[in-house]
Amino acid sequence: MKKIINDPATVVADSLAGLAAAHADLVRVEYDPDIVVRADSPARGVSVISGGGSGHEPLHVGFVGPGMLHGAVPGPVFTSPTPDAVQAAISATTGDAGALLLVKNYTGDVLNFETAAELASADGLDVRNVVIDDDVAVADSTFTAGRRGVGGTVLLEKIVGAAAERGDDLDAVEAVARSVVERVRSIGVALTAPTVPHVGEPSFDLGPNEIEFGIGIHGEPGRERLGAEPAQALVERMLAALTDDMPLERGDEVVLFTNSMGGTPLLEVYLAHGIAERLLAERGVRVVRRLVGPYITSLEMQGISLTVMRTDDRLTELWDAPVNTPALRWGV
Amino acid sequence: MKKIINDPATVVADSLAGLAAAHADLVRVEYDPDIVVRADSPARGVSVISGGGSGHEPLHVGFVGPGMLHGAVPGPVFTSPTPDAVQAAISATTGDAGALLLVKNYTGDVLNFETAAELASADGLDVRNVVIDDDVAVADSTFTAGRRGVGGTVLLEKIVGAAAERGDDLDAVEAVARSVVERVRSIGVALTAPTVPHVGEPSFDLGPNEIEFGIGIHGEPGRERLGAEPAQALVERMLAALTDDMPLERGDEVVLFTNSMGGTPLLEVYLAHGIAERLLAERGVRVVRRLVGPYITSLEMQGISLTVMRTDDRLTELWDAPVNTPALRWGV
Amino acid sequence: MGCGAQDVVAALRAAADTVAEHRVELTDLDRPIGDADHGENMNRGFTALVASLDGGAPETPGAVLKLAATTLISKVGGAAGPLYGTAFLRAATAVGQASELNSAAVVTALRAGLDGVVARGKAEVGDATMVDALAPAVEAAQAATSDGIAAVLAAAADAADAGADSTIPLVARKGRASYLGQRSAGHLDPGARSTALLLRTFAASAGVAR
Amino acid sequence: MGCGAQDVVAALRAAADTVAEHRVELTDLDRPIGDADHGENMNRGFTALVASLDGGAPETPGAVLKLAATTLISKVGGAAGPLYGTAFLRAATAVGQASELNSAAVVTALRAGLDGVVARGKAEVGDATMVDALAPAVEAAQAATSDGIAAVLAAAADAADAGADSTIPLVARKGRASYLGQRSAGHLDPGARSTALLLRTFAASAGVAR
Ligand SMILES: Nc1ncnc2c1ncn2[C@@H]1O[C@H](COP(=O)(O)OP(=O)(O)O)[C@@H](O)[C@H]1O
Ligand SMILES: Nc1ncnc2c1ncn2[C@@H]1O[C@H](COP(=O)(O)OP(=O)(O)O)[C@@H](O)[C@H]1O
Ligand SMILES: [Mg+2]
Ligand SMILES: [Mg+2]
Ligand SMILES: [Mg+2]
Ligand SMILES: [Mg+2]
Repeated sequence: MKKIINDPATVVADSLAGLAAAHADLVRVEYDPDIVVRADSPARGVSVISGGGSGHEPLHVGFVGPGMLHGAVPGPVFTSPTPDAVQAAISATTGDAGALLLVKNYTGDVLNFETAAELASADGLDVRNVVIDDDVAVADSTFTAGRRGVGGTVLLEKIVGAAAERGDDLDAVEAVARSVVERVRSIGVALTAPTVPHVGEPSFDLGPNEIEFGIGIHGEPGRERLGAEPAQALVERMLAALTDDMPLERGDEVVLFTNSMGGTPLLEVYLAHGIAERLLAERGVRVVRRLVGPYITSLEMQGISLTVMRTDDRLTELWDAPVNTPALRWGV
Repeated sequence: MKKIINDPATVVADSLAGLAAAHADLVRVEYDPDIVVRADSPARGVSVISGGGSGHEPLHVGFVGPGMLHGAVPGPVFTSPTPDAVQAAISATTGDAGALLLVKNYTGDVLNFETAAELASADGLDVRNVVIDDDVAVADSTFTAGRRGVGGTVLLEKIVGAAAERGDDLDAVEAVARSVVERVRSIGVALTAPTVPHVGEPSFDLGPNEIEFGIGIHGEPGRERLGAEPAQALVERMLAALTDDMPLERGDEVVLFTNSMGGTPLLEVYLAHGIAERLLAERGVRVVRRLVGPYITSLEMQGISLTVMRTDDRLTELWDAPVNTPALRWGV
Repeated sequence: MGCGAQDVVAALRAAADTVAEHRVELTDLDRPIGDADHGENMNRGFTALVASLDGGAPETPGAVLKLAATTLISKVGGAAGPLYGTAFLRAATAVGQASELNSAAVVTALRAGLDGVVARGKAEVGDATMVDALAPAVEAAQAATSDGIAAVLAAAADAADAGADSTIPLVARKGRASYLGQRSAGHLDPGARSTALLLRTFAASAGVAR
Repeated sequence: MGCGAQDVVAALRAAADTVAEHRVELTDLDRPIGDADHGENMNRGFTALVASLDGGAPETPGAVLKLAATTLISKVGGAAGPLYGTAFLRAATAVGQASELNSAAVVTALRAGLDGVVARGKAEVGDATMVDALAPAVEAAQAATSDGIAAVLAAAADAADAGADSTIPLVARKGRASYLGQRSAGHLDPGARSTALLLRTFAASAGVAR
């Protein structure tokens, strides 16, 4: 394993130090437990907090700032943060208006954030959880841990952050979050595996001509292994997986998010995005907003994910609202 | 080789189609020869154009838009565009105020852009070249092709674009460009090699514990092969290479740019940035602005580069000026 | 024949050694069907627990278990942190303020721990999780109640080993491994393995102490 | 005994075949000391040239050479494109409107090509570039002027082969390979190799034609 790190044990804190130095105008970092909060916190209204294992940067720490998150809780690489860290982010940012925790559906994240919310509620704060589970690769049933939270998380954080910034109360912010969760679906594919610093070896083995279809963002195995195929066929397969789950009709308006898993050249990410746009246009689906780039990654994993959210004027307006974070910025 | 492409022969055009779809508000793409121009072109004042081989995205195509480039000329992957493509970008964007071509110092780029400028000048346009050669890894002497243009190119394009946007005439814009070239230095390191689509194999071989110090952005070999070392030692070595070449004194103001070569996790990029900030602060050098992320890449190559520009109020003001491009956006 | 705070401390210290020894093995088990961190997670938590204990252990078995619970909850992370943390917390509550535990109390503590894991994680036997090791362990412990603490824990450890092995052919239905569907079959569940290792260590510790 | 437009076309088509055959070799030569694209660059250019020629070739050797020049300039890219393009452009200018070239004209064209490469790229013999193949080729061609076109080109090809081989021990001072410093020694320069291949093909084509 070659990595630009000092020590696997301190990699998250060391990286946060760089984030703090680079974006002192936007964020403040506290250590042990590690949290990232807005430089201008605490929130005047509802505090929006997210977090999870590190290694998916810029998610979540790069999305802290006006118009998006009030706090982010970065756990160790690919490992949920513990309740005390989540609690620290809650206390640092949350006032009478309460907090909404945006939690990706992984057993670890859900259990740790649930525990934190319970503890915070015991302190008299109104703290609620919304769990995002947009990954269509996983069959959602009582026989699994349920769908994972993946690319849709980025859209969720942007839109919910905008609702809180607008001054919506906790009920309203929570309703916006649930509406996004209902309307967003994602599917990912990996060409190579990530290497977790403290593990030192690739998280899985893929043959020189194999891809993992339906990959999660921790290198969890996906739906199936496939032989590599041209981008056109791959993107068709990905969109089919999305629309099998959430049918799209002629005239539907969507936000399309083509995400790099981290190690894929941007050249290829835009190439895939172009194919997805064309396929959607052919079906009469209107792509009204788009996001392309590495926003929710899996360390150096090569691959992409596609996220589609059915939108409407209300959600598109929240998407368009100004945002000023290290990784996402417009309208300011 | 596993890549998300259809055909190595069409990879650049296919990717541009995705860029065009994603950023129709900012850029317009023309094909064969391939160029990317501002959606609101032609330029009212001086046109600022850059280009070179593809595979370094978002450079240059992602920097087209108000406040930065008027046109970009993406060649085949890692191969200079031909003069006819450069000429097409010139004609599409350039009026009476003339054009400045920002050229990275590679024999191919210099020869092809020179030829294009000559041809355009023959058509009566005032078209000039500024060559950027900020890579301290290469000894600059009459015995080499000279220093390569690397990370400094991003800063150059931003600042020169702002000068043109402000309405500076060609002499003034050229002077700003030359002043940036004089004040900017970069050094890069690679942990892995990129794979050019039409080649299909990694561009060079690195042992499992080797790094290439002083790498170029095409996987050209660097200054020396080293054993992998902790980030602290590596960043110290990189900064030493920079300051050996361009001494920095207590009180100097700099822009610090920590760049990902493409395949390195952002976690590691920020980690390296934090170390660089601390080392500069220890020397009393004031980092007044910073940029962190994948802005000039080498496909999926893992590694980073550090760029330092000595700045002053005049250049910092141009850095801060609004920019609205696919990859760099602030103030708007 | 009872088990005091010092005995619980000794068992937890031994558990920390076991986890450190099996760190790589647990992570490797988590590689094909999870995210390759179970050994790291457990080791981080137990290392912190040893540090807490070094700082001065509480005076009752229940208080020691509670310290273990809060340390594991705040340090292990992942799914295993809240699950093991809850198990120790429920066990602590179950044994109350007693200064010594008899074998019945140990069985009660084990059952409370199992109930806590199930309450938090909602897994059933057969879902290929730590519950597959812990549930049969509790039954075996119960059956051995009258044979003393060492025998209770030895029985629990034997049953947990068998229970862990039983996860191999299973298709996982909870935790990350469930994402694999059919492909999760053929693998020993890392959490079930760590549960079996912990119980075996507790049994050994009890055997030595007595 | 002269060389007409058809002969130049035939030589260029043969060159395109040679480049296609040696595409991988040229790219492989460009791998350790460059950016692994010289074969692709050349092949892209010569493929386009064949397409241009298929569309109807011009009627004088000079016009054919000029078509080759503009096609290579606009299609090869990299350093090699403007360099080879300039070589063909200067050669075209040198031969003027003549409908047939004699061996002296061929030598003049070769020398003009060399001068063009040096004017654009500023490399000298010993810098480990295509100049190391082309410069001795021109001298050898000159010496063989009186032996006829086939002999002129055969002599040029032999000298170019030797010249290309002479780049192996050299430290490169121009082009990408120069970034390597001492490490560039021990490698055959890809542009020198392609120059030698082109001249060998021209010689063979002249040998067959006559
Ligand atoms: N819902 C659940 N109920 C019981 N045990 C579970 C559940 N989910 C996961 N586990 C256990 O947790 C183990 C994984 O722990 P660990 O790898 O530390 O956490 P993570 O999966 O978050 O990385 C699994 O092997 C399984 O035994
Ligand atoms: N300044 C120069 N003068 C003469 N030949 C040069 C010069 N620079 C490069 N070359 C030749 O060009 C060859 C490389 O061509 P190519 O790989 O197609 O272009 P690039 O280096 O831009 O990728 C080198 O092997 C060398 O022979
Ligand atoms: Mg984990
Ligand atoms: Mg090239
Ligand atoms: Mg795990
Ligand atoms: Mg080359």
